[in-house]
Amino acid sequence: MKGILRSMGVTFSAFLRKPVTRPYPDIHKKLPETGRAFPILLWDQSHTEPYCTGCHACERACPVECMSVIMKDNPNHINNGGTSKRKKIIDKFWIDYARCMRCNICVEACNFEAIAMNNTWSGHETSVYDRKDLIMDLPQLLAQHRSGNIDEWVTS
Amino acid sequence: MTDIKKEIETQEILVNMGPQHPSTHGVFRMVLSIDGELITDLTAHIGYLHRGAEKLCETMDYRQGIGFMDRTEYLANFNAELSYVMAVEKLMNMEIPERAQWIRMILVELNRLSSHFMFVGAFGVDCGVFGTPFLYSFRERERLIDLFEEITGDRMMYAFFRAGGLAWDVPVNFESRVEEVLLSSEQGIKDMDGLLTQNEIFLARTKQIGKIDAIDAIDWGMSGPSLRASGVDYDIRKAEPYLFYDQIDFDVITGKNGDVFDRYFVRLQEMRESIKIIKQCLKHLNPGKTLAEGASRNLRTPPGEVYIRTEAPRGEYGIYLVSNGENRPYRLKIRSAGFSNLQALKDMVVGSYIADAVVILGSIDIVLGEVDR
Amino acid sequence: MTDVANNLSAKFNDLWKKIDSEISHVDFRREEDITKMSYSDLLLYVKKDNVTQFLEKMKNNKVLDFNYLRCLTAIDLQGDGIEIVYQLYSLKHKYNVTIKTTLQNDDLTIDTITNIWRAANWHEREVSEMFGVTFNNHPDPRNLLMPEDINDSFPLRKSHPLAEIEILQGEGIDPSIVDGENK
Amino acid sequence: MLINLLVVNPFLDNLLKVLSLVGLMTISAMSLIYLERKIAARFHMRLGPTRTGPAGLLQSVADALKLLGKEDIRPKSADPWSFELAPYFVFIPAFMMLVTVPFTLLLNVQMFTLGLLYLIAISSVSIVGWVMAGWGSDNRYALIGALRAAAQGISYELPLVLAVLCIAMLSQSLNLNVIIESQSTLPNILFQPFPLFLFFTAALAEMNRSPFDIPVGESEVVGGPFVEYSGIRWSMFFLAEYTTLLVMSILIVALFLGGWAWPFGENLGTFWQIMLTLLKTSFVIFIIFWTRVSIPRMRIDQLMNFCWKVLIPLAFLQIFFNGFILVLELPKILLSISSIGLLALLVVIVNKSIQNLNKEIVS
Repeated sequence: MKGILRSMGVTFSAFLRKPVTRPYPDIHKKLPETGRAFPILLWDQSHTEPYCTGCHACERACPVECMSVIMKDNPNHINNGGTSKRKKIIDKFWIDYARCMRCNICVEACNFEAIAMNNTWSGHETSVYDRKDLIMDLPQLLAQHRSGNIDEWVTS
Repeated sequence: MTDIKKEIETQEILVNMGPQHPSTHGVFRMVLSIDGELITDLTAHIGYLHRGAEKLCETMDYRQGIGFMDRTEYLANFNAELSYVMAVEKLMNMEIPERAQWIRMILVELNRLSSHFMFVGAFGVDCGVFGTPFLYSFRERERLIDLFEEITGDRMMYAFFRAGGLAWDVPVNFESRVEEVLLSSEQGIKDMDGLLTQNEIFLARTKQIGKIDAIDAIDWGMSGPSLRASGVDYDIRKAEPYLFYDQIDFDVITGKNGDVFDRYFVRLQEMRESIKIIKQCLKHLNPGKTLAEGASRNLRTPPGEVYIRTEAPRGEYGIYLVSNGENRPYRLKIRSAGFSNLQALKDMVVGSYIADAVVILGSIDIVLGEVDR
Repeated sequence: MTDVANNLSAKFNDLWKKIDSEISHVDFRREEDITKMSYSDLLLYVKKDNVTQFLEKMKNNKVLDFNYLRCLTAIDLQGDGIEIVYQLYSLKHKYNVTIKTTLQNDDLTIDTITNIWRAANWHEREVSEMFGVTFNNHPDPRNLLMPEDINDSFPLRKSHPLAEIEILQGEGIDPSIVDGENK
Repeated sequence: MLINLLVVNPFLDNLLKVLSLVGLMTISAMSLIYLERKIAARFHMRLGPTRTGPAGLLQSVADALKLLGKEDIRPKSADPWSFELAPYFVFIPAFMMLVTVPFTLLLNVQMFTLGLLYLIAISSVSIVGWVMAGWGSDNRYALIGALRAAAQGISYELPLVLAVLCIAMLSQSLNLNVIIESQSTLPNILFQPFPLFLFFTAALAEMNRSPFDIPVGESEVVGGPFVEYSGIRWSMFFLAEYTTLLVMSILIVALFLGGWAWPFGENLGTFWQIMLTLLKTSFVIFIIFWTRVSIPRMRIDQLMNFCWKVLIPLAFLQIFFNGFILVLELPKILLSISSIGLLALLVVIVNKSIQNLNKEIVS
């Protein structure tokens, strides 16, 4: 009987404590700055082109084959009258967010620091009606960093 | 006088418990044949979560495999990663920076805490408390997972350990955050203890139920808290120390009877030991490197084979790695604790009541991702 | 490094001497190549016909007392057959030993050890369905992880291909959906 | 006009009362469900429903609407008659129990002279419905749950009746209002704490609430007899469950806590009498919710042992003491002493049995 009373005492003390849950859609938890959502591509503001040269390193490193990369000759290269030193540049890039397992290996594999894990956009709230809508193409991948809307930690 | 002990003729019926059942802890199916409320036979069916992790890892290089370890043992991811990473390091004969080792130890023990919280909560619900232990333990587990998220960036599939150290260093406020979380965990353990351990109905439901003695438990190859509850003093952290467990002072908790209560109580005490270990580890934490020098991105191991076992929350998590000199395993075998522990279920369940079957299954704390791989 | 290796080999030598003196009439040999040696485990090779007898002695011998079967698995050596690997442990003396036996491809049968350690039950079932090894006298030789009607393919053999997965992204997909510029 | 009609026409009068009872039953069940969710949430340190209406007040309404809109499924292999009829066998007795519940001195549908007997008799009818539901569903979990419900319901009927008997002996009546009036100075809880415990336990078992929710235990038999029910039929079971909860709590209040009478006497206005009843009932219901979140479920054999080997013998002892004291007209304090003694004996027995469990361990 003593034990039962003790259990009831514990629950009653919890009754008097403050609830620990939040009303979720109204109040969001602040994501930590190391937060690791889906990979995005970074934008070289000084040359107005992506950092990515389409070298296939991330595509090869990806354990789940969620990336497809196609490279092209850079029209903005110095030899062509442009400003950039990149001979090759990314032509098309797809990441299938439905397949990505957010393992961070593509970021480690990249030699140009052109890809990073997003930490502002809460990837866990991605929901679409068609699975194909989760396949992101190059403009979508670049949009966030191009507009400057990203936390510093990602790029550093 | 008539014979009052005359048996009434009864009919055995088969009850299909699972794969969709609230207390099979995943997609586990057991076919119970019952006579009234008594269980006379049990057939276990596993494999509903079989994803072929071993075969998949054989097609991937060593770093890519880490993510798959997370997905086999999804309640103690750090422990699973540790076994795998240690196997690769052993083949490579790598020297790991000291700081990385200590951080690994802290994370592994924190993960043990969170896994045991999960166990105690789910176990309380199996016993029939309306959600309370589950919510209390999840309250604490949430804080632990928040901490993991701050460190690794992910809440569940961390992919944080690398062969040679860690993917990156922990945040600056790591130590103070760990202490903060430990403080709340202690409160959580106290709550669970008060809620369950002395409750008479809980004792009546768990004591003398699902007993397995030491000899049987060893014969079935059980490990971890389930084995220690039977009174076997076997903890890989003590028997074959890895990381820096030989420099740390902690006790191996053993039970006496190997019943359900002991399996619960051993885990509860182990949580207290884990807190003790983490507190000692924090003192050893010095600044330094977290990734070894030779840890290149695409590792190529010399040919050879290695069997690494570590003490995961559920028991021995072994990785048997055979390499033929390529950058990927030739054969990878995951020896999961749940797989061996679950085999012994039949011995424990037959002869008890239906309500006990649920409690016994809860007490051996299986993770189906680890059992099926 | 050399110190560690020397310590290890000294430890193995002790255990080897013990096993050698305790178990007679069984043909087994020790793996001498230190690079192939598993970490802190002594590696022994036993002939297929003797393996049950050998394991039984390992368990029941009072001096050795290997009472704990850690793991049982198999390795597909492709042309050279299939290797069955037993990992034993002595809870009393804290010894580890790894025992291997090779099955030729034309005769993939071996006696079960479930009568020695009950722990071998599910492990043997798994090896049996994944590698196509038949364990004689196994009490419950059904499939364990795979559906019961799959009896002709053995996924963990090297000859078994990994299933092709459909890649949705890239050129394989309708460009009107993917290509942002055309949207 | 309308009032005249009501006064002269007893049929219409009763019809109106019954209809208002249906309304009361639905509203009280819905608010009880809301309260249980909110209170259990606080015990869990959660927030509970917040999204529907202010503070989630409309959650029960939303649930009810959802349940009404759901398809009423009957398994192909189910026994149509017993499957379809079972909810009524559970629902109607729960409803009939409300008829004689004493909210105040005057405001009742019908106050029977043998009201207590009527209540006890009606409350056990629902077991038939449970067994029908379990049998008719053609599901093994449902069948196990139904048989458990039958065993448990029949067993715990006895302590319930015996506890009521103790009170009836004290107040020399089976009329609930008379029982309440007899407590206007001192409530029965002071004289009969052990029958209160007995009644509380047995009522929990009758209602299949934790820690005696064995027939519906989610972690074992996945909802028991209701496994196959959906939509409106399932909600009828739910409604009946919460109505029984309300009735049993009011009964506890009436039998042991002095109903509307104690501590202000009989001359309080009707409104304040209702308030007093509600206040005491809420307190009892809160304790029932509190036990639900704190105590694990018992096992069926332990439940039976507890009932037949502990509760019933002790209940008979209490009746014996009561009769002895009342017939010899000894001072009433002896009633309290005997009752508290029995309560202490119960605690000793429970502790002893737990210790025995520990002893086996050592050996």
